[in-house]
Amino acid sequence: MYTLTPLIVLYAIIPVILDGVERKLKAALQSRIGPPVAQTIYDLLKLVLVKEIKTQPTILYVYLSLTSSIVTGLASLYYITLYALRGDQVDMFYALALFAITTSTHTVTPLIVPNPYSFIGGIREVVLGVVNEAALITSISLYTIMAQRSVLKSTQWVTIIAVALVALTAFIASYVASSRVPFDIAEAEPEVASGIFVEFSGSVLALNIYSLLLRRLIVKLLVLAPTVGLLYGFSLTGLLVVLLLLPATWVTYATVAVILGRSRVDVAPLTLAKIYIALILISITVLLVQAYA
Amino acid sequence: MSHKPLKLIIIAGSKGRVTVKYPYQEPLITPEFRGEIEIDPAKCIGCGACVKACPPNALELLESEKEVILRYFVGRCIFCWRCIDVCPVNAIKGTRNFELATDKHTDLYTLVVHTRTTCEICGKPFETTRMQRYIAEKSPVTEEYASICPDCRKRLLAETVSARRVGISEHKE
Amino acid sequence: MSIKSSILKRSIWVFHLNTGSCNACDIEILDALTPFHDAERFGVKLVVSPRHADAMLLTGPVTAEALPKVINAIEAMPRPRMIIALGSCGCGGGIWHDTYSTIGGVNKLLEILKERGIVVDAVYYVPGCPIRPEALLYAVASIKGIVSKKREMKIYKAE
Amino acid sequence: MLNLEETTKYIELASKSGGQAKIEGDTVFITIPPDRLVDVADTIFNKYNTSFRVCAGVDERPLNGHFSLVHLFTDDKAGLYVAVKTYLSGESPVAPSITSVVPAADWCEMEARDLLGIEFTGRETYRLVLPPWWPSNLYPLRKETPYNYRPEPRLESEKLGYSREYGVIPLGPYHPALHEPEYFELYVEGERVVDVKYRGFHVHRGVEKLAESRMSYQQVNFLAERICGICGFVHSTCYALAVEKAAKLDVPERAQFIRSIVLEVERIHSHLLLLGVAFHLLGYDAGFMHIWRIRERVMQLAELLTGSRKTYGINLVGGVRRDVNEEKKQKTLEALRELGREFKNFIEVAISVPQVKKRLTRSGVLPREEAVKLSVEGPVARASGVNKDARRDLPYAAYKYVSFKVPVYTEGDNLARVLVRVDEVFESISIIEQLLDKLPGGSILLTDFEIPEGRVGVQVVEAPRGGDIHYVVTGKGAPYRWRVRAPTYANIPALRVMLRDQPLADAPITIASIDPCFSCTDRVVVVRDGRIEEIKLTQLVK
Repeated sequence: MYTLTPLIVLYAIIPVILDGVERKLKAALQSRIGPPVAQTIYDLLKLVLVKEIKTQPTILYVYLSLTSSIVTGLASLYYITLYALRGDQVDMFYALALFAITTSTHTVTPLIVPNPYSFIGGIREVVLGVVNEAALITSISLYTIMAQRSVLKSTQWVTIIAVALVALTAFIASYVASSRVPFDIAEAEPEVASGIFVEFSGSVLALNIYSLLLRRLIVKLLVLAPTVGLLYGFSLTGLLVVLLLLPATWVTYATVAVILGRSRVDVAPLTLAKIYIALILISITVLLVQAYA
Repeated sequence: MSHKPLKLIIIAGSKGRVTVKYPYQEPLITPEFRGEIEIDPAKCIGCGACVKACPPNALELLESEKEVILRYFVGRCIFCWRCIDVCPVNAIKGTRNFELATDKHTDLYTLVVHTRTTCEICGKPFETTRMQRYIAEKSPVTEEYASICPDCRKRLLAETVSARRVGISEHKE
Repeated sequence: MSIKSSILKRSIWVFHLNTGSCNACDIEILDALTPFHDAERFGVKLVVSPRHADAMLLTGPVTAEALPKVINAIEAMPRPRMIIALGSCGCGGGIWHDTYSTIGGVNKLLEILKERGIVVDAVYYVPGCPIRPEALLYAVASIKGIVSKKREMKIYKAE
Repeated sequence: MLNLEETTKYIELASKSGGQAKIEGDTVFITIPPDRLVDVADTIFNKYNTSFRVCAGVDERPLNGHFSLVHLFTDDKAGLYVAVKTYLSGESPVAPSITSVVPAADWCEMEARDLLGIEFTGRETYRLVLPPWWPSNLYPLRKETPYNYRPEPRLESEKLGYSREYGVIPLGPYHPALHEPEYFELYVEGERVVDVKYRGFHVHRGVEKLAESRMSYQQVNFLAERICGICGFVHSTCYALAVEKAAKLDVPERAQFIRSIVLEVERIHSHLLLLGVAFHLLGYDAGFMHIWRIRERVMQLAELLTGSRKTYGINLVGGVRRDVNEEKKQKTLEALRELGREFKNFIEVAISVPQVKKRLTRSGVLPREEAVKLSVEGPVARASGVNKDARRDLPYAAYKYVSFKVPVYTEGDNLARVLVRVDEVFESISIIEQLLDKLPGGSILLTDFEIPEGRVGVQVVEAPRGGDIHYVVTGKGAPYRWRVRAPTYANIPALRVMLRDQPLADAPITIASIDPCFSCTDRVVVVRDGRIEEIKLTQLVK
């Protein structure tokens, strides 16, 4: 019904620019000037231009997995947009499925590389990912289902609570999935030298960084779309509202990342798991109570 | 989980951006700073006092038949300014210049080329011309010895002594 | 080509390679990143793997013990690679330029690299003991062509 | 200052064990035959509860045809230095090892073995010093070896050893957590460290030999300063004080005050530096940036007082080169006030960050008894409940004129080590204010004095990382022997205890928490398994 190709191109550029904004904000919070907003673009272009060192025999697979991660990412963005426009939850489930592929491909990439640091980083990301992706997908599916029904019309407070809890879970999960401090334990530079990227150079590194940024964009839209849908409704203006809210969300996430320190690899997944299970269980029970009452 | 970490935003806000926009602005540098040294070729007498004092051998005397070269290699200088302390004629003065970055190694050298005098007797290369004049000015007494190299000076002394003893000078002109 | 080089100049990722320096230059490098100097303004980023680096910030006189690791690290850099020799140790071997356990600065290192066929595309010398953070910023600025080179070889004739 | 009954016991000990003792200033020099060394060391270290500092081998063959070995202790309660000297044969020097009674003597004995060729009995000896390819019969510190003789380097770097059952994580030599080339091998089970091997000492620059050969007394000040770029002024002060003690010079009080002031300025900058790095390692980069923003004020202050941001270069034997005038004094006080306020504000915020707090507490614990056994130094010791500080125990420069607290914590974890440093920053600020307040008049530099040959000076200076000790034997125009032992030298062995059974993620912060200063430590190169080759001595003559 709508032609979304220009929008996809926009999606491809947004994360790089917003990352520039994030770095600027970070600098401001550290009371310095910081790089120009376009710095991330320069970095990526530079990485593409330098001669990359093909040390790894597995480099081809790295290319493949990263490319597929990016492609699926863009595809899932397409479906999120459709969802934001039409409110058809099937689109959302497509988006989630595609995003799962994006994450998993991006996550296994470091495991392909025979390097101790990449391996540690990879394993860490898997451990955290298993916990978090589960929570993310469950909570967002629930969230979508609720957003589908116009629950806010109903005056039952239990429903409101349930929605609120699910929304909270979804937001936490999306924050963690954006792999920022305190949950960037995979890239934890001082702990494993330069984290999972250590062996990559040139365009592979560029691809890796880009797919990470793309993931950051997706996880934000994943929670923004249902929220706006819930509060405002699904329409073209709804989509515009989502796109307007996007920078705000990005900045908020960035600020949180600046004022916190890095969590520890063995602590983070456990605490998260506890929180998630609690929240989701509560909300489900609340829903059931409401259903049978 | 306390609210304290959020105070960071207040601190950052109150501080603002402290960055000094060097090179577009003046750098954060005090008048005390010890930077590159400047050798005044008009004053330097090539005595080598600074060379003896220099801890990293950034100052070196290169001697050849005709000339003595005082070489300052800023790439090895540790900016201690000991040379300034010891220079007998205050030919070296300190600056606050630290903008020395270059892509050519040779840019880091400063050479002061001194001509040498030769010993009046044996004709061996000897102290720098400047040095000779400096000594002459400082102690006019040694005028006639100032242009004679140490070994010749020794020989002369020995001969004059023996001449006094024996009565005949073996020193033939 | 000119476009390429201009893009390369816009983002300079540096790897900090301490080859046995006394730490003074090393902490001044970190200092150059901190709020008062903020090298990130020029697109400088301190990376922690030589694979990511465009320039090598080489401090220290290159001790015999560190030499093999130093060579490996430089070999791991993607082309075009640049070495920025920092401080009096990096540029000229410093106060220990002729001791038994150092090789005496970047020039000797470059010879060894040449022997082993490892190409270095550009070398920069930044004197100072230690370098001021501003001296590093000045070097970066002159690499980007913001400021012009001031120091050149001086030969005076004193009669 | 030193009471007689304290010294008498050492004199008796010397005479009991067939040697003699003499007292010069605050130092007791004991000379004993080698065969009595072990039990004398045992009595001094374990019975008199002194702290072992370092041992130094000296090549005295040009003087008396012997090698000599000096073990340095300090009796912190009595404020005494104790130097136990034994003469060894000039041809084939062999000394009994005291590691059985003083474990901390391990490294310095191996250092003497490799740099001077002194063999040790009663312990397992290994090639400790110099790279693997270094010729076995080339001893750099022997007088006949030229300081600038360079054997052709072989380009090989070795692994420490492999482990079947555990994964090996190399940490370094170039690693974001270490800003110096050092190599740790962490043996891990999953994310848990089960063992650590340390392979450091890439920063050996031949400092001691250089001082004995190419340099003159005043030049060595600048060399000493460049042993370490972070605590360099400590080294130059320590060297200058040692020489002055040996030559019995009385340095102007004003100079001593200025030295103390600059030492404290250096301590503040060093502690802030470490705190910043620690926060960075905990992923709290805002902490790093703001701490270093605050630190920048100290750097400018240092430049104002000395003329350089680091490696101040104002120390000379006999005094200092830069004076403090009224204007500088006011600026300093004003800067310190500002600094104290900002630091107080920010450190509260930083410590309150949940992750920072959580990861510092109960990680990298060093129990008190271990700390005593390994005789660790400085904040590491004080965080483990060992109450020692050379500024108070062996007062030097102008510290006897000021009053200050020595913060001691008992937890022995990373948080304790951080907090000790936080407290010391405030103490240093107050010390500087006191010193500036009491600053006496007069000259700042002693001119025209001479330094007699063959005298010995020992001096301890409390560096930001702990006790730094210099041992100087005066010579002709330059030190005959100059031995430096930096605090990190004593602290690194403690890492093994701290890291074991820790999560891998905590390894960097734990390593950083001893504030390692490798360039101080690495005047020598440690090699566990070195392939050793012979060379003809004729090759030396060049």
